[in-house]
Amino acid sequence: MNLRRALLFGGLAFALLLPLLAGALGLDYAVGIATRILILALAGIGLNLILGYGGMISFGHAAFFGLGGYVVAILSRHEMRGEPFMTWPFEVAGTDQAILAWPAAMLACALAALVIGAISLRTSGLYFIMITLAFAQMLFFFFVSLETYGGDDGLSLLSRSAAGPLDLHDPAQFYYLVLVLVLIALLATARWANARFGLALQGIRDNERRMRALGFATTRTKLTAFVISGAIVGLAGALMVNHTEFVSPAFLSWQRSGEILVIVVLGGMGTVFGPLAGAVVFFMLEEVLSQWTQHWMVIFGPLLVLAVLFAKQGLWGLVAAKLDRRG
Amino acid sequence: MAESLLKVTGLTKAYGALVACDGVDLDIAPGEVHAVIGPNGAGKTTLIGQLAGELRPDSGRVSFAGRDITHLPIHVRSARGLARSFQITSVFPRFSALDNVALAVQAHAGGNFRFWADARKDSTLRDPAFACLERVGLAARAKVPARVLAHGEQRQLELAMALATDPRLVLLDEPTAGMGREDSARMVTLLTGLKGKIAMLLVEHDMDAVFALADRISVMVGGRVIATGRPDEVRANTEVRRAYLGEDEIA
Amino acid sequence: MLNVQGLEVFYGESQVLFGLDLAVGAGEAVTLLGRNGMGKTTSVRAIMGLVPPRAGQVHFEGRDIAGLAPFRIARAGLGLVPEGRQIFPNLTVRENLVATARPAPGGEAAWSLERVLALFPVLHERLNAMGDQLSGGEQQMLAIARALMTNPKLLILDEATEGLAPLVRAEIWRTLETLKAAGLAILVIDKNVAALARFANRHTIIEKGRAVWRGTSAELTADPSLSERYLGV
Amino acid sequence: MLLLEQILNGLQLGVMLFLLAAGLTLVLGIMNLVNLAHGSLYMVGAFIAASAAQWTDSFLLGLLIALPATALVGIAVEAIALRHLYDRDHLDQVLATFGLILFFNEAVAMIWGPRALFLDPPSWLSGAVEILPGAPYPAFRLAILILGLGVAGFLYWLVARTRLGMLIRAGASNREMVGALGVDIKRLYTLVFGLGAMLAALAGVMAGPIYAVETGMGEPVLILAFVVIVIGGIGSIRGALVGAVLVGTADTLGRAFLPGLFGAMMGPAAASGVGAALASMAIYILMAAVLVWRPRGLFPAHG
Repeated sequence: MNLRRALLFGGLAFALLLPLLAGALGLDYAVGIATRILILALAGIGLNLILGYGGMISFGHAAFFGLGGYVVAILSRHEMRGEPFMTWPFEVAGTDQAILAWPAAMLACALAALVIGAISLRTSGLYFIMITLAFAQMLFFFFVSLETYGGDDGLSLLSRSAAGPLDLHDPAQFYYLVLVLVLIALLATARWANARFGLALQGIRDNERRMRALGFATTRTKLTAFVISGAIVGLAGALMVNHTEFVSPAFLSWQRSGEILVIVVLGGMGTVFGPLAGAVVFFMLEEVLSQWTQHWMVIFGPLLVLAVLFAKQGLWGLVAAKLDRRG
Repeated sequence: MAESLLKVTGLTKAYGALVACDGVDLDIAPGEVHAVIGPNGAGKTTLIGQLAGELRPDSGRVSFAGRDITHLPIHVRSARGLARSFQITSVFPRFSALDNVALAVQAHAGGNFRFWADARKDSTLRDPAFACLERVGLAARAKVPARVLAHGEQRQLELAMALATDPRLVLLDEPTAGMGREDSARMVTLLTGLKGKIAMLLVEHDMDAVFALADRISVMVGGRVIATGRPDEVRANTEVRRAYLGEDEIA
Repeated sequence: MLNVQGLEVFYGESQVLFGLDLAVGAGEAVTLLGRNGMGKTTSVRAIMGLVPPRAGQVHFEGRDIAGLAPFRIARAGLGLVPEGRQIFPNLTVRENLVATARPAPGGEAAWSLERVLALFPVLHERLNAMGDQLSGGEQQMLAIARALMTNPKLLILDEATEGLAPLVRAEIWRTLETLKAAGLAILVIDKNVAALARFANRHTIIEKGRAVWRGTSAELTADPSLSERYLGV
Repeated sequence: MLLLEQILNGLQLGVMLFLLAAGLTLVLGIMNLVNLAHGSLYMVGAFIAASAAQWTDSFLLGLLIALPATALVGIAVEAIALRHLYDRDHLDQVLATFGLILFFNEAVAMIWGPRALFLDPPSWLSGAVEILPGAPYPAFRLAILILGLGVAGFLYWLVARTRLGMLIRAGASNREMVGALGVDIKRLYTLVFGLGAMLAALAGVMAGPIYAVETGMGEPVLILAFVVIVIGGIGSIRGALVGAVLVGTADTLGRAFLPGLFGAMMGPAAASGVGAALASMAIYILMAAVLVWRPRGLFPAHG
């Protein structure tokens, strides 16, 4: 347990000091990479809620990632041009305020998740995988054909969101904001995994039929998880569009859905730190392999196959098992 | 006889040409242990499925505690006090024994949308759960993950979970399935201890268990109940013997 | 011919068979009796390789077949008529018969489509019906016929008369008599003591995964308390 | 006449999807394996055909080389990787075959380079045919349509009439029993897989002259093929055919007519955008609707 605590605080200290270290070593670009890793970890945390704790294999979570990104970009664009986003049935102006745009992104994703979830959860197993994929494709093509907002070419964010006293254009400040959000999400995961909601969700994952017989209204619980999950991934998308200052249908591509899935599984499904570990490793692998060869996918693909065949509990799962054994 | 707790009338369910349940009538008094026996394929599992709410009957009525529950979903039946245990052990393997039972308590305590408070430190869930474990003699194993429990212990845990929903009637689908002699005997003792407090509908092939426990027995053959009565009556019933031993040969 | 010794089977953590012994000689009819849930079907599945035995040996014609893939065991000459019949619902009767048909290991094909249909005239009339359009009795006959089409040396029937009308049962017993007379070795699982005593030579009763009684038909019928104790109500 | 042409286009997309979906649904139905890398075989088939056609200067020879070569690639993939996934859950299958996609896309880029290849239709099919007086239609597309229907017919015959087909259907409903009756299921799997790979390659070769032969060409089509089998019902060849034709025509007609339709209704500028968006979403809406109505598809397999 002490080792685990040491690891936690060591990791936290490293994360907090990272911008200073990077500055000292002249590796300024590292802050950007770390921000990117954290954002994808946040998306992983969102997916982990339903995949790791709820056993729902969504192959379409990039839909929320992209939707969240588009909401921020579109609102900002309307703000820039001074045109309202919509005028009927009531007028909604554009905004570049993080405090408005980011919750709006989460809300839009929650609503989308409510609709997608309500339909998808009627099915199960393979059909669920496919229908979530199909919904993501649907949104993908929706944004591809949405010429008003760039269509295939995507949409630039002319300026990162305004966040009160913070200047998000400063890499370190943006990094810290993302870090705080990820920490909150991690803490929330740790809490609700052990709260009544989380236990019910895990019970459903392990044996839904039994849960119904015990008296749980399981669909409601699953749908709630799906909506929360969509909102978190939407927030990650909102952050990512701020990071890249650009959004395109590629945000919603099925490859992106696969990537988030890989991050969660590689890191360790149903563990608090799994998605974070997964995101770190995913990027390290990409970094190391792509320095070796530009065709790094040719190595990464088979590695993924091997990981699925031989290391199912994921990296954090392995670490956690080691720590537990040491006591 | 006292007002019946569960009353089944004309329950019918067919799969294509095969009528698995053919106009079944059944009633169970409060506190009664009622066994349903019969050869494989007689429709016992289909019957339990319909009572629990997993299968929708083609026709017929099920009423429980005086109210029609024929079309209620499973979780609502459970809330009314109709619990079920499974033929194939289905505990939650990753959870500890106590977690398993606490989850069953939570099913009716509600609060499934509490996201923050640690449910594992919630005495309103843990205390009743622990009491149920004590009742089935598993208190010493409370912290052991369910997957590590021996098969017999898992069946005991299964029973504790059914009890934790505070039922008035438990549907027991082969509680001694897959158990050796000693475990079977222990389970029978356990169930005997509950007699009179909770009504039970028992589907079981182990006749020792059936005759040790049942107040009344219904015999199902080919989707129909061909006899209902006290154990000695059923044992003496020639039609039952014939059906059970297959002595219907046209020699 | 078939020799099973000390067979132990587990489903996950729970043990279902506790060291079962069983033997069937060439041309012999042997039964396995017991109430439901006592391990009969598991015994059959273990013999056929459908569940892996954790301990014990299974020899067929002197060859160790324990742990082989089911298709190799079947090809060694075991024909299975499984519990619940398990005919292919989306195939016609003819297709059910033809799909897995094969000559015996030696190469001779004693059971042709014609001969099987002659044995079960009912199936002849329904050759083009889908499997799931058959009545229970017809399905059962199809399951037996399907196993015969693989030209086995030993036929294993798991609850072949369960849930059938008396007349149909009688017909199936008559068919089995014919097969036995033709020299086929047969292992039957059933609960119909009277019919089994007439049909088979030797019997084994199992309870809770163990053989608790072994004997001849004469011994089985001489002691009615046996069937009361282990099989009846 | 435009309508007729679009319907033919839709049918032609449909038969192509069917070729892909047939292999996918067989593998899913009988082996219970979700193979995302099926689209990679489509791509590999197209690349091999493009190269072989260049060397031999013959489209037909390219096709004839690509089919068995892709079948071999498929069988190798099955033996090396997929065989270990049959008993795994769908998540493992999705992830591992996702890994295979990454591998194949990159491997193809390494072998053939990043640029798209072109596969020219044979000269005797490069013209147009007058299907109705005054309605010309590209001969190659017509050939695809006819060949696709022919293959669909062949598949129907194979599955409905041959012993292999019986075993495939039997295996889809009760795999264990097929084994217990003495059939070597592993070999059956390999056969089915090889067959599926060959059909994917055929679809790839036929797509070659119409779309570009490039890395990543497999996945958009693969997702459409999944939509097809989910609509049709997993494991059902008939479902795959009906689903493919539905998806093919819905997509083609939607793209051809919806923008104009909305333009007429709501005025051109903004509305054609809505129409275009709806058109590209049409098949997914179709799929969602089918699943809401019938959660297991139009022709749920037996068992």
